[in-house]
Amino acid sequence: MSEHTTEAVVQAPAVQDESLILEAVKEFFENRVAAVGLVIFIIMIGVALFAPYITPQNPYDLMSIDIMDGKLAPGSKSFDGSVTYWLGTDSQGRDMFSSILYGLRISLGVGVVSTIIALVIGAVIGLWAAFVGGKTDSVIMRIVDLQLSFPAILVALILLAILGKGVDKIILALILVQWAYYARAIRSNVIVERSKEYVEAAKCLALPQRRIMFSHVLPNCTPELIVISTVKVASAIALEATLSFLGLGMPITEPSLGLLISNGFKYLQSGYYWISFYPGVALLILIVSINLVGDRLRDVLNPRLKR
Amino acid sequence: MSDTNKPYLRCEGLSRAFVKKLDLAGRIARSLGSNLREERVQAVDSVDLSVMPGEVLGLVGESGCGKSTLGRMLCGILPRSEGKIYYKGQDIDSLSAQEIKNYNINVQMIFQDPFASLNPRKRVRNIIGEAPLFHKLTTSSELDDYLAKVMLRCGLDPSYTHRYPHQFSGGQRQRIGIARAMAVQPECLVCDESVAALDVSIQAQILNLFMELRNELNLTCLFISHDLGVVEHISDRIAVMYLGRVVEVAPVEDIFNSPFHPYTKALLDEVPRLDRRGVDFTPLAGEIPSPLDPPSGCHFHPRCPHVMDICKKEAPVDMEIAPGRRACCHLATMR
Amino acid sequence: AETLTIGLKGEPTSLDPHFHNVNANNEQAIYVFDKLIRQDSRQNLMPGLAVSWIPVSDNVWEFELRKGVTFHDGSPFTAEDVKFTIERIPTVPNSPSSFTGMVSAIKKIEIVDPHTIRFHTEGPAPLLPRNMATFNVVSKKYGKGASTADFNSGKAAIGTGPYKLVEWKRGDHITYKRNDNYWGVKQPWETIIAKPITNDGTRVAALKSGDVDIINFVPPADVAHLSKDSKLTLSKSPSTRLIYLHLDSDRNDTPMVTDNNGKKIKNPMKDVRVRKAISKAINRKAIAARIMDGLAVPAAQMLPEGYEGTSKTLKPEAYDPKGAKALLAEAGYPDGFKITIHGPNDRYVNDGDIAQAVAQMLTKVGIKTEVNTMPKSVYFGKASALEFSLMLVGWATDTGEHSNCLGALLHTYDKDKGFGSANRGRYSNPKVDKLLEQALVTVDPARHNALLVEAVETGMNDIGIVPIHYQVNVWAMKKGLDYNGRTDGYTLPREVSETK
Amino acid sequence: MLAFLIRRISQSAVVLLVMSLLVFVGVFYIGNPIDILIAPDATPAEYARAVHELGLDKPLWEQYTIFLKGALHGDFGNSFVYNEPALKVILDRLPATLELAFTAMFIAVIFGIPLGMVAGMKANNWIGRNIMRFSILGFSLPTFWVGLMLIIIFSVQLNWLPSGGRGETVMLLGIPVSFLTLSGLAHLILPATNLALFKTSLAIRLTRAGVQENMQMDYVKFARAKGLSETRVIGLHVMKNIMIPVITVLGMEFGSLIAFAVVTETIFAWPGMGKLVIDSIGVLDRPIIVAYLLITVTMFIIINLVVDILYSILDPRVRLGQER
Amino acid sequence: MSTPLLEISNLKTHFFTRAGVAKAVNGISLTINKGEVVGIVGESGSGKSVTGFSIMGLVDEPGRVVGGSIKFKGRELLTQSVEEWRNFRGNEVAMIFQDPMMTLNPVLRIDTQMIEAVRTHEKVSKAEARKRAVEALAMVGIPSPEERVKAYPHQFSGGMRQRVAIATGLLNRPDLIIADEPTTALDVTIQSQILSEMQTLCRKTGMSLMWVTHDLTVIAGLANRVAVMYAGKIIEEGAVEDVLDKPLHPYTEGLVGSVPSKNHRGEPLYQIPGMTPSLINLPEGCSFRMRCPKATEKCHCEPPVTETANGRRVCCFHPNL
Ligand SMILES: Nc1ncnc2c1ncn2[C@@H]1O[C@H](COP(=O)(O)OP(=O)(O)OP(=O)(O)O)[C@@H](O)[C@H]1O
Ligand SMILES: Nc1ncnc2c1ncn2[C@@H]1O[C@H](COP(=O)(O)OP(=O)(O)OP(=O)(O)O)[C@@H](O)[C@H]1O
Ligand SMILES: [Mg+2]
Ligand SMILES: [Mg+2]
Repeated sequence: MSEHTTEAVVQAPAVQDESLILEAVKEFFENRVAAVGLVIFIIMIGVALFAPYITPQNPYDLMSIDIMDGKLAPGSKSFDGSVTYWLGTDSQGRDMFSSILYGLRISLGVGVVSTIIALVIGAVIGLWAAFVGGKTDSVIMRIVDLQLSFPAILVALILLAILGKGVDKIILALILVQWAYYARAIRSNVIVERSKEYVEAAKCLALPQRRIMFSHVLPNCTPELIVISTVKVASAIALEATLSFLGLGMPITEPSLGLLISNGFKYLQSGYYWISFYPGVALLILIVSINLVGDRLRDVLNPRLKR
Repeated sequence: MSDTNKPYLRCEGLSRAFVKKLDLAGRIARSLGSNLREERVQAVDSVDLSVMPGEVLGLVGESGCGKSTLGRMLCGILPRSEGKIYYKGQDIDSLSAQEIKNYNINVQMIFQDPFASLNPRKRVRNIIGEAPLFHKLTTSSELDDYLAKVMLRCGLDPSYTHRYPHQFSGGQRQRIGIARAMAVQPECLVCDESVAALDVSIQAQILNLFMELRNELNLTCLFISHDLGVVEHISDRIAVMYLGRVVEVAPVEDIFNSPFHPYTKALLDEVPRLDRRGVDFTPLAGEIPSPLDPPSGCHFHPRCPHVMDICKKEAPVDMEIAPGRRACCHLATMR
Repeated sequence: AETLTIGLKGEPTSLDPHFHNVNANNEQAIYVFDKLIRQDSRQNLMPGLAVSWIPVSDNVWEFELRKGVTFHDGSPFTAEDVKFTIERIPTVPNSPSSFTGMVSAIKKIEIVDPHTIRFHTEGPAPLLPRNMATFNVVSKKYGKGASTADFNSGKAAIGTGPYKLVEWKRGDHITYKRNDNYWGVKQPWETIIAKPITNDGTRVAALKSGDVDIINFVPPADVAHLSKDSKLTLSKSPSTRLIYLHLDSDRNDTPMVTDNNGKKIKNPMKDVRVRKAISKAINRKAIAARIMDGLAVPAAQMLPEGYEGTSKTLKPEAYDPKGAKALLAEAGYPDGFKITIHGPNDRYVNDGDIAQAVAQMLTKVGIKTEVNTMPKSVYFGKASALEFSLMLVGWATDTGEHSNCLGALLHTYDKDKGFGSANRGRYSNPKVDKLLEQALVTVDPARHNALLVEAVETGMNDIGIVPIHYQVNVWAMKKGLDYNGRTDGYTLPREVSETK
Repeated sequence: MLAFLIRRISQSAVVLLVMSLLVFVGVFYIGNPIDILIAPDATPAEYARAVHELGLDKPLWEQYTIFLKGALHGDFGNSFVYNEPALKVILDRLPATLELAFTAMFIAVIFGIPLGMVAGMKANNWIGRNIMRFSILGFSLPTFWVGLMLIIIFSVQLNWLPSGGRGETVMLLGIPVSFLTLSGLAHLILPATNLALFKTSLAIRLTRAGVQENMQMDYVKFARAKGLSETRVIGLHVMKNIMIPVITVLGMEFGSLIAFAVVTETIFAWPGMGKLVIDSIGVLDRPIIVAYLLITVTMFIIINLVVDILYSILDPRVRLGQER
Repeated sequence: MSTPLLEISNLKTHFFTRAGVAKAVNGISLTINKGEVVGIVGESGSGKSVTGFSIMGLVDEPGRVVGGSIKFKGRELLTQSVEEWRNFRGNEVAMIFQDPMMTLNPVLRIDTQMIEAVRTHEKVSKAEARKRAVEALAMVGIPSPEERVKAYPHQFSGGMRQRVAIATGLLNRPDLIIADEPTTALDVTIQSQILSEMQTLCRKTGMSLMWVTHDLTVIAGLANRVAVMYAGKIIEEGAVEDVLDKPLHPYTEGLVGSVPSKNHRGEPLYQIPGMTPSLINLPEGCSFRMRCPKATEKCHCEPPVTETANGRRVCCFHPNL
């Protein structure tokens, strides 16, 4: 009788013994456009992180800029001949290249920080709702629905009108408009995952509920969250830019790319196109690259297309 | 093991209803005269059943009749609406926390879908090893040996511990699922359609594995399936369910040789068999009724060839019709 | 010609001429109505519906009204309408900002005959003619009981002015038709379409694409390239809008100042030397040239030359960073201190940029300055609540003489008498107060003027405020049109002419 | 149905209440509108009078209860700035915004859905891939930036289309519309395109995903096995299934279209309520802000209702008000 | 009996996937005569469905018929124009699928879906088409078909839906129905209802049936002839009694042995070791040799087709002759 079992020990399909992550990474790079997007995105992050070491000027050190260098065309030299402004200067005499890198830093920072915080808050709330269920769940979900039934821009607009300007305020506003997405995504994901047989199996093995939730269910929800959050970073950056453009986002002393564009907007037709144009290009590249990455991640991580 | 004539698992009046309650707005609407109502599915309706130690009890019935629900309640992963479950003769409501844990570990479930029943983000090592480590059945240093033993027993190559489930074929995945349950050294398995999703040749492998494990470890087994051929092959006793109720329980020979309940008879008539060639199929008329709105009296009466007036009004009670055989039919009372 | 389409920066909030005293409303009101006394393009007083005005005694002004003037419906204009207008002003409901202050001096109105009217005042009121030049006269017949909505719909908007209101599509355009029975010179335009286009870039684009014929408030940055455009003409006019800094020169403990390490210090700006240093540190020419693209005139006082009360001796403070540092050192701040400058970012031309430039300049003399700008909706409330120490503000003197700005900006804050209403630095100098109060009861023009000049010189030499510049208003129009420009910034169709 | 309506209406009431309360507290907290509105040289007495006239000297809760009482009778108070009923001021502007939003949605649908179908059926060739690239771009470009570029290119450089404003309107069923006149149409194109860009990308993506998913379904194969022509298989069988999610999502997105009109209206000087509300926020004209929010919220609610009803019409499996 | 209804010879359908070429159908030959019920059995992935789709000309991307011929009533199908294919499908051959939940379009009413099937092939009025639909529904045993025809698919149970699908297939009175595991997803009682329905229909109308399944027991009761597929090939073919009672191929033998049966209750089942090979890199020669107890060196070569008496064919070096 035991001969059957020994015989039954058969070869599994020949596959390499690599981790899921490595596999996903490999698959990701099969799409060249997405790979380029990722590389650009990484470069942008690097540039933003190390902006103070790369830029020829700290545009926010009032000692280092001079109004006499205001609105110089790309490639001009400063009035004392010490610096060349490759992308020109704005009305305050700030080097646009430096401003853009610093702006990138703020845009990215705001986008990423708000997304991460919103993700954490949303995940906790969503998980909690799915976990507890019942009244709590339906109350939370009603709030989420309510929040989601309003377009983000409207909510942010009102909030910022109430809160005023500031990095902290815009982050707060972005968190407030984003958390509900995550809460809903997490909750519905958890509910789907929770009803799968592997969770019942874990229950059957008398593993504690908490452990099942965090070490079985949650990891299976992460791919979706990763996809949502990349796309949301991009939309947070765009939203921040829009709000800044409407005059409600960042304070003038900490310009994000959106505010740079807005500041330069009034010069756009005047021939000082670079003040608005280059930040616009930077914003575009940033958002497009993130979206390319997000799009590819969706394909790579989407469980439905797998198997 | 406890003595053999005390059931290993027994349930009494076990019921489970799934109810979709109306929300506040719904209740208001109803009080304003709209015809909303709660959606209520009596998935399992007051079932008495026992599984003897070392026995394989087959549970058959059509789709949606509550087999899985019953199995999951017996495993303790689905709460009951009503009724009692006795584990080795003790009401599980009166068990201490430790005993409950023992009960939970000792009664393991094997699932149907070899894809969904394994966590896709864990390696085999983790899938099988997590519970024994957690329950201190082994230590992390001895885990490899422990796993090797369990996996070999279930016909898996122990060198595959670092793989993910999707790197295996369906049959192998099913083995992983079995290994996961066997790793906690259970005394009883509840197999819910565990071979339904597999090809015949693979199904044979898994069935053989079950029979082997059972013989070697003297496992108790509740074998749920809608495939009568499989159940017949593996079970000692068979329980037939129809729309939430157990309609007949009997040793396997008796059921197949002299089915009592009209539904059992019809079911057996319709099982296609290798040796039944060129037959004229004579089916049982009618659809399976919706569990949302089951027929009155005996649930089977609209399809029953022997239907009587009483069947439409009164639900029959469970009766012993012969030693070791029970049925739930008004015909039994007639006799 | 037929039609003139005007692209305007501001949209009126209402066509009720007495509802809201803001530029956009007053401007449109002039299309339809007339004032007793008009202001010319330099804000000098000119006869309007009144042909003359003389003080018959210290407390009584007599106005002689123009004869033969009719309202749009043909009914004659009389002293009754004037009386009705003045009595209506304080009673307009819900008015967020009314003309009440302009008529509050009047105690009694006496109609001598249909074309002669006398105003009795509490005390001497030298400013009465100036005040009479701020509001428009409505018809008693239509104005009686009329609501704001009645004016907006045109029902009550029946004036004596050069144009009749046809329709107002809020947010889109206002259409006017020529009043052919106008008492003044014949109007050049058959139809006027006034389109509010608040966004600067859009307004400029609208002109370039030919959607409108003329636009006001051309953004300075666009002036250079618009003047190169052969299809367009530009016209500039200095304005009475002063951009200045108000500094907290009153409190010992001011909220936004610390020493270089961030510790609170006593308010340094109580010291006139520090205020002087701040003024010296500012490169007004650079701001005018770089930020304002040349469309600003460095300022030394509150109104440019040629206005009542303007000093001939005051000259814009020269840029002198060394002098500024020296003064700071003398005042005991050799290493400077830290301060935050606050300013609006949506109120004045390039306001945010100016605040930044000032910060840059102050920082260079050792006063480490941070910038905080905010929308006007937030800014003015906070500024009036004295939450700031150094702030960028603007002031336009609609009356075209100095007592208005002296009273609002430099006179000691006095809630009851209504002085210092915009004195957000709470500057206080008894000498200035005295001189101004004296001037306000001096009807003799020469004496009145001399007192104002002295008050202005005293206040400015004490650096009650730090003037920066006067804005220059720019209009741009299609070639073939001509507009002279006005210091009050209004775009009046009657002054737009065709060159060919 | 009844339960569904009750649920919706009670939810909406809560939303409206919460929103209005928020705005009251918010405006109260930001500052006093009089500070901005009043002439800077006004005396404190005039100031006090103005504050009193607008009722701003009452405690917040009292202001709010007055508002609530009025609101129940359809009176949202007079605008501080315009001195006319806030509701009227908003409703005057509503048609312009709705026209813009509908046109944008129309553009999104007539371009997005066909492009999405092509992209879905030709997923692996260059057409499909380029459509997807375009949609990523459309997804990424911030609305305001596109607006600027459109003005610069089409009205300033090429001088083809007007840069802003609404153009001539004619009355249609008592509502002023501009798409029936040439000048109106010319004014409508740029802002509507600007507003539509994002939604077009969305429609492309939704449709493509739907096509790809549905093309693999057995029912498509079965339809083909019946011998149906490809036109009918795609034009009826697949289309009808795709329309369900597409219409649902786009319907829900209509609300955000109205919200995003704020940006477009600001750039194109479009006389809609978005621009009005931005201006009103600038001067803290609370009645207008509240009325705007209440109207938009009400509109969202109606849209959602319509979408739900449409959904249940399109998809026979769904009963009204069922959770999805 | 001169020309068979359907004659497949050496059909090859391959899928050109990223991972390689999957030879889903790799040279099969099969004939179906008029009135015959032919069963196709084999494990999952052995190419049963693809064979069916190839006949219908409905092979999905990235698959393609790369060789062989399919003759229907003597006419070659593979060289047909698109239009001809369309006229052929549903008219001469109908196909029904495994999952009754998915085969009907969920958002269209039953009548729409049935009427269109009639009207693509015949110029008849709507009313006429509807009449035909109602008749067809009645024929497959749907009670009160006049009303039910107006329902949506979700208002039917699984068994009912499968009947609707069958009725749709019958609408144009095809000569052959290809049934791709139509009862696998159904319960035993429902399955036997469908089987009985099909049986009567075939007998009544004389149409042929190609029944694809992995369930030998169903074939045993229903079919006249059976073809056993393994890895894209038919490895054995013959009358049902012969093949099931005396399997020639070791694989068939294993298959039959692994079905639990009354006589061996409780005993270990015969089991074929290992599992179905990947179709992308099939071993040289006999693809069953890795699992075959009888495999020898010879099996590395392509096994020959041996034809025996009474029309049996087997493809093996070591048949149990
Ligand atoms: N979580 C649930 N919520 C609501 N209804 C449920 C739930 N689980 C099961 N049911 C209902 O209970 C009834 C019995 O379900 P169960 O899964 O036990 O049937 P089964 O006999 O196992 O069927 P199958 O053979 O299809 O697996 C079904 O009608 C089902 O719809
Ligand atoms: N669309 C496709 N793309 C790639 N490969 C495919 C596709 N369809 C089928 N195949 C390949 O063809 C092989 C045969 O598939 P087929 O569906 O015919 O199997 P089957 O015998 O019907 O199995 P089952 O019993 O599971 O239905 C599969 O193993 C698969 O690899
Ligand atoms: Mg089940
Ligand atoms: Mg198949």
